[in-house]
Amino acid sequence: MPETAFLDARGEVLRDLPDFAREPETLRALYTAMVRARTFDAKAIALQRTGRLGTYASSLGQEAVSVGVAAAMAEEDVFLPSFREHGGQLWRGVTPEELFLYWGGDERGNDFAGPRQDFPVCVPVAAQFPHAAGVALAMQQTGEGVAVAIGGDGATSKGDFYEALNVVGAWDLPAVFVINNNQWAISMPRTEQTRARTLADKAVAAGLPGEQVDGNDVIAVREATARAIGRARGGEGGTLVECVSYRLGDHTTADDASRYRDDAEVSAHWKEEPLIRLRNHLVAEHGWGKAEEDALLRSCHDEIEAAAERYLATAPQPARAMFAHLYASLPEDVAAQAGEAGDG
Amino acid sequence: MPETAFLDARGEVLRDLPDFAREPETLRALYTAMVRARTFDAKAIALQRTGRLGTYASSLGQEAVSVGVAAAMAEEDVFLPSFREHGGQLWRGVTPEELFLYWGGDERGNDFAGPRQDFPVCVPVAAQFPHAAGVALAMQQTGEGVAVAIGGDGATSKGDFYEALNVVGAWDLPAVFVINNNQWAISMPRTEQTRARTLADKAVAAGLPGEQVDGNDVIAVREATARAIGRARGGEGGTLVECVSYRLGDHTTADDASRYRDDAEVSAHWKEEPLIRLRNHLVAEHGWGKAEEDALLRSCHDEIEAAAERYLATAPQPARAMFAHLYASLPEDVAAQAGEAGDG
Amino acid sequence: MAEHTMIDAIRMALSRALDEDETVILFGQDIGIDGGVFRATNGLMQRFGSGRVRDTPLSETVIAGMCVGAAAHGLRPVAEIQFMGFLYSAIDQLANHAARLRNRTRGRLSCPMVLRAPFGGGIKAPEHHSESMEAMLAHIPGLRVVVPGSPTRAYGLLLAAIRDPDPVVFLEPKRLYRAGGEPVEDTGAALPIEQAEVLQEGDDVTLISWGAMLTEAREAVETLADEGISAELVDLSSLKPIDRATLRASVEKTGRCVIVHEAPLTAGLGAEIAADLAEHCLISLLAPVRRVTGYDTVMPYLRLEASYLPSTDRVLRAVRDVMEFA
Amino acid sequence: MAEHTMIDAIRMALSRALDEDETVILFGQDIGIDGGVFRATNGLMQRFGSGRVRDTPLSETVIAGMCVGAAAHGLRPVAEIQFMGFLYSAIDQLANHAARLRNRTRGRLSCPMVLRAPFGGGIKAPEHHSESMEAMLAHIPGLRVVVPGSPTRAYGLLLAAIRDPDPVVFLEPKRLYRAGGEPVEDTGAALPIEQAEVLQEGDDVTLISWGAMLTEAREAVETLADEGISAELVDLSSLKPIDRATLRASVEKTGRCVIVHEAPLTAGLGAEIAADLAEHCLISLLAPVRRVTGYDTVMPYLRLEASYLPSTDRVLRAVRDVMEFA
Ligand SMILES: Cc1ncc(C[n+]2csc(CCOP(=O)(O)OP(=O)(O)O)c2C)c(N)n1
Ligand SMILES: Cc1ncc(C[n+]2csc(CCOP(=O)(O)OP(=O)(O)O)c2C)c(N)n1
Ligand SMILES: [Mg+2]
Ligand SMILES: [Mg+2]
Repeated sequence: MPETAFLDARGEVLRDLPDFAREPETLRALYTAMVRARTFDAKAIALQRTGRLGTYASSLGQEAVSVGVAAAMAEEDVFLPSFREHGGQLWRGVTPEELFLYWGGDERGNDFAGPRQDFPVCVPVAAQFPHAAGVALAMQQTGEGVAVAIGGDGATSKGDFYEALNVVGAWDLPAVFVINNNQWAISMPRTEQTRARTLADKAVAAGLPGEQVDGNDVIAVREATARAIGRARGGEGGTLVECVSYRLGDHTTADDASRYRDDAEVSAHWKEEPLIRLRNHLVAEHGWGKAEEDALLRSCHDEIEAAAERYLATAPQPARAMFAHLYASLPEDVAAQAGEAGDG
Repeated sequence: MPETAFLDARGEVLRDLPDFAREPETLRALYTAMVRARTFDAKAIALQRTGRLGTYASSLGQEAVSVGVAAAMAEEDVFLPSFREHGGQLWRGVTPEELFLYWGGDERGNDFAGPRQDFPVCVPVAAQFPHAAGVALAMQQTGEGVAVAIGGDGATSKGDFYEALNVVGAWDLPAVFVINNNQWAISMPRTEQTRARTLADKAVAAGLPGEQVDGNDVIAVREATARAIGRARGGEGGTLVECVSYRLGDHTTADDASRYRDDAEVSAHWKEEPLIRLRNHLVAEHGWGKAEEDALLRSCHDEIEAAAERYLATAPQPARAMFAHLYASLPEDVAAQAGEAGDG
Repeated sequence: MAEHTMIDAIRMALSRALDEDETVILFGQDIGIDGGVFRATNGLMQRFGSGRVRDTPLSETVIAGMCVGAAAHGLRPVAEIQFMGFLYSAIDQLANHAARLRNRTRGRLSCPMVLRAPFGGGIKAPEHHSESMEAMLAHIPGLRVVVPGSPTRAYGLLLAAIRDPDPVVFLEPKRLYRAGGEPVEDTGAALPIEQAEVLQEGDDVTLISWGAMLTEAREAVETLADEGISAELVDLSSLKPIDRATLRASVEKTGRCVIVHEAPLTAGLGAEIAADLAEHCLISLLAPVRRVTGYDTVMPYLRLEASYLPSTDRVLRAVRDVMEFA
Repeated sequence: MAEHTMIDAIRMALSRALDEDETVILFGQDIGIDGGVFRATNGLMQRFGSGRVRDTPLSETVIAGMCVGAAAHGLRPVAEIQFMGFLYSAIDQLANHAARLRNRTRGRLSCPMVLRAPFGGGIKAPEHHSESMEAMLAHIPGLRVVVPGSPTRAYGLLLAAIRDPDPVVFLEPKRLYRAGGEPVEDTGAALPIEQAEVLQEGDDVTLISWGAMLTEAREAVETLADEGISAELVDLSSLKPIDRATLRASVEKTGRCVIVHEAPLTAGLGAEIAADLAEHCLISLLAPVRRVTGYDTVMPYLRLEASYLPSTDRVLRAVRDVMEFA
C-alpha cells in the first residue's frame, strides 16, 4: 500500500506517531466516535429494513475517514459532507436523532442544533465542492475558518469537483477537499472510474498539493487533514486528501452489491477495517480492556436506541410545512397553494 | 521555455528535425497554410470592421497550432475545433467562402463540402471535448479514425474538458485533445486561470500522457500531434497536447485588449510568432526567396478576395429556412410557425 | 401471454434495438453488470458485451456530450441518466448541442440519440430523486421529449425514439416501472412518436395527463363514470412536439378539460396545453381549463411526499369544478 | 439630470451595493479589469479592489456553486454569467442547491445570491449568445427571476435582488443595455421585487411583455393609439413569482390580452400567463389570449435573426385579431 499509515491492519505502529496520537484520551475519543458511527449505522439499516427509514447509505468500514477528518477540524470550520459521512457529522455535534430524521425523510433533520454553519448532506454527487469553494471564499474575506468537503471516488469524475478544485488553486482559497475512496461508486470500481494513478494525483490539474493516506487508519486521516487544514488556515491555500478505505456494505439499502462484486473481496477487506486496528492499538498501548469495550458498546447502543425512539415518536410536519421555508417570505403567488395543501 | 521546439524564434534549428520537416514540399505546404490563414484573418477583420461580417475571433499568431494539428491528421479523422482554428479548418478543406458565410451569420457555412464528418466551430467553451469523446467512441467501435479536438487555455477550466479527458482515459478512446494555450482567455491571463504548472499536466488527472510544445513552431505542433494521433490509431488511447502560442490580436472584434494587457507584452510576442520562423528556415535551408513569397502572398490574397466576393454576393436564406433543418421532418406542431415565418 | 411490467418492456425494447441495429450502443452509470439502478438494462451487458453496454464514469455532462459526438459519427447512443435530478448537468449539451447540430449544419450532421431518465416521485426516494422537470426540456427547440404511460407504450415509444433521426429525451415514470404488468409482444413495432393516445373515449370532460399521473387520472375517470360523468382520458405521450390536434379535437368534443401533472404548476407543461386550448378551442369551452399539478415548491422529503403529489381527490375536485361551471 | 443607459444603471446599482454592504462581492468572467464584456462592472475592481470584484476561471458550474457556498456563509455574492447561453451549466447548482438550501435546512441556511446574465437577441451576436430561456428558470421552485425593462427599473430591481434574502436570477435584456437613456437617481432605493409594472394604462386590450420586447410592445401601443385603440402595457418584471393579481386586474378591465416574448412559444412563460388568465378571467375575456413569441426553432444566425424576433407588425396583427374577435 503506497499511502501513508501509522497503524497497520493489526494495529502495529508503522512510524512515529503524531503528538495527538500519543494522548490516550484523544485516541479513545476517536475510537468512541467510530463505534458510535457504526452503531448508528446498524440501527439505521435495521430501521430501513423494517420500513421505518428511507433509503440509507451505510458508512460501514469508512468510519475512520469521516471521524478522522472531522476531528481535525476546528469548531468554527465548515463541514460539507456527502451522504456517507455520518461519523463526521456526529463528531461535529449533529445528533443521531437529527440524522434519523433526515434519513427518515424529514427536512427538520437538517436543521441541526449542532454546527449551525455546516452544510446538510449533499446527494447530487460532487456539488458540495463548489459550495466549499464558496464557503472558503467567504472565509477568505474574513480571514477565519476552513471549508472541508468530502466526496467519494466517483465524485472525482464530475466536472464540479474539478472546477472547484481549480478555483481553490487559482484563488488560494482555504479549502480542503477530502476523497473517501471506498473503491466503489455503486457498481463501478475505482480502477474503472479513472486511469489516474491515484485520486490524490488529480490535484496536479489544479496545481495543488495532493496526498494519499490509508483511510482505514484514523490517525493517518486526522494527521493529513490537520496538516492540510493548518496550511489553509495559514493562508497557504487548498489541498486534496485521498483516504483509501473500503465500502464494506452495499451502496445503499436499495443496492445489492453481490450483483457486482465478490464476497471474497469484501472478506479480505474486513481484515483492514478501521475499528479493529485502533482497538488493538488501544489494548496494546493504552490499557483498553473488555470492560471499557463493553461499556462503550453499551453506551453507544443506549444512546442510539433512545435517539431512534425519539425519532420514531416525532410526528411528521403538517403538509403546509412544505411551503414554510421556500422563501424568506412566501410570495402571494404561492400562498394560495400553501392553503390548498394545508386543506389536504 | 520548457516546451519542445524544433525551430527557435529566428528559425534556427534546435534539434534533429522529424522526417516530414526535411521535405521542402511539406514545409512549404505548412507555410502556405499559415499564410493563407493569416490572409483570411485579415480579410475577415476588414469585413467585420465595415459591417459585412459578424463578431469574429482572430487567429493571428496562432496559425501554427491550427495548421500543425490539422496537418497531422488523416483525412478520415474528425476535427472538432473551437472558434479560433480557421487555419486547421482551411487545411482540412473547408473553403474560405464557407468560413465567411459562417462568420457572416449564415448556417450554410457549416454545411461545408470539405471534410463532411468534421464538426462545426464550437462556441460554448470546451463542449467540443465531450463530443470528441463520443466521436472517438464511435471510432473505437469500427476501429477507424481519431477524434482531434482543440480548445483554448480557458477551456481547461470547464468541467466538460475534464470529464471528457477522464472518459478518454478510462475507455482508452482514440482521441487527442489539443490546447491552444494562447495565454489569454479574453482578459484572463493563463497564470490566473489555473495554478497548474502546465496545462499539459492536467492530463495527470485522467492518467493520460500530456505534452507541452512550442505552439509557435508548426513543426513541433505537427510532430507532437502526429505522435499522439499515432498512439490513438494504434489503440494506445488518448493524449493531451498543449501548444503554447500567443494571441496577438484582440479576443474578438468585439474586444479591446488594450483595456487589460500591455502593448509591450504584445510586441515582445510578435518576435516569436510562427510565420517568420518558418520563413527564415525556408529561406536558409530550402531556397525560399522573394519571388516565392510574393507569389504566395498574391495567390492567397486573390483566393481570399474572390471568396469574400462570392460570400458577399450570396443572398441570405429565406426566413423559413430557420425551420428547414430543425428536425429530419418538421412536426405538425411547428409547421404552422414555419408558414407564419415564411409570410414575414 | 406473459405479463410485462414497464421496466421489462423497456429492457425488451433496448434488447431488440441492440439486436437489430449494430450501431445502437448503451452507456450510463451502473448499466452494465449491475443492470442499472432500476434494472432496465439487466442482462444486456452479458448478452451484448461490454463494448456495446458500457458503464460510464460518474459524469452526466460527458454522458450527454458523448451522445452528441457518437450520434454525429454514426452510432445510435441510448444513454441513461440515473435520476432526472442529475440530468441538469446534461442540459447544456442537450440545448446547445444535441438539439441544434442538424440545424447548425443544415443537415450535414445529425444527432440520433436517446437520453433515458427515470422521473417523478411516489417511490419514497431520497431527495433529488423525484424530479419532474419535463417542461424545461419541452421548451428546447429541436428536442423531442417522450413519456410512456404503460408497458406497451414504453416498448413501442422507446423503439420509436431509438429509430428517430433526432435527439429524444425519454422520461420514464419510475412509479410505473413495476406498478403493473400487461402482455407486451416483442414484435419490434414502434409506435408513432408524435401522437397523443386517447386511452378512454368520453363526452363530458377531457382529462389530459402523462406518466405516473395517469394512475390518478384513470382512477378519477372510473369514479366519474360511477357518477354518470363520461370523461375522455388522453395520454399526452409526446411532450415535445405536442400533438395539439388530438387535444383540441377532444376538447372541442367535450367542452371541458382538466390537465394533471406532477411537476410544479408555474411554467409547467400544463400551462402550454391550457393556453393552447384556451386560445384555439375558446368557442367550444364550457368552463375554464383547470390544472391539477404539483405545487410550486420543492418536492418534500418522503414523509410529506404524498401531500405533494396530486391525488385522485384533487383531480376529482377539479373535474367537478369544471362540470359545475356555468 | 444626466441620462443613464441600462448598463450605467446596473453599474450604479452594483457600485451602490458594494458601497453600502461589505458582504456584497462580485465575481464572474472578465468582470475585473475588463469591466465585463458589456462593461456592467467597469471601474468597480479599480474602486473596490480585486478582493471584492473578482475574475473567475472559465467555469460556470463553479460560479453558481460558489454563490451557494458564499451566500450560505455570510456573503451576498452577485455573479455574472457572460451570456445566457452559458448559463445552462449553472442550472444544476441553481435548481438542486441555490433554490432549495433554505427549504432543505428549514431556514437554518439560506442563499441570498444574485446571478446576473444578459439575455435575448437583437444585437447580431454569434450563435449561443442570444438565448432567451427564462421559462426554464421560472419553473424552478424557490428561485426568483427578475427582468428589468428600463434603466430606472434595472437600478431599483437590481438593488432589490441583491438585498433579497433568496436567490435571484437577474436577466438583463442586452438589446436594451444601450438602447436609450433616462435620468436615474442613485438614491439607493430598491423597487418592489415582486411587482409587475403598468407602464401605460388603457381600456381596450392588455399587452404583457418584459425585457427587450417591451420596445415592440410600446411601438404597437403607440400605433394602436393612433387608430383609437387604447392599450394597457404591463411590464411583467418579476418572472417568478408572477404578479398574477396585477395581470388579472388589467385583463378583467380590458377583456383582451396579447402576450409578447422573445423566447420560443412552446412552454414559454407566455403559456403560464395565458393559462392563468384564461382560467381566472374567463368571464371577462372577450377574445382568446394571444401569444406573440419567438418561434419553436433554434435562434438563427445573425442574417435571419430579425425574422426570428417578434416584430411590431406581428404584435399589431395579434392585437387586431383579438380586437376583431367576436
Ligand atoms: C450527479 C449524480 N449522479 C448520480 C447520482 C447517483 N449516485 C448516488 S451515489 C453514486 C455513486 C457515488 O460514488 P462515490 O462518489 O464513490 O461515493 P460513495 O457512494 O462510494 O460514497 C451515484 C452514481 C448522484 N447522486 N449524483
Ligand atoms: C461556456 C462558455 N462560457 C463563456 C463563454 C464566453 N467566452 C467566449 S471565448 C471565452 C474565452 C475563451 O478562452 P480560451 O479558452 O483561452 O480560448 P481563446 O479565446 O483564447 O481561443 C469566453 C469566456 C463561452 N463562449 N462559453
Ligand atoms: Mg465510492
Ligand atoms: Mg486562450
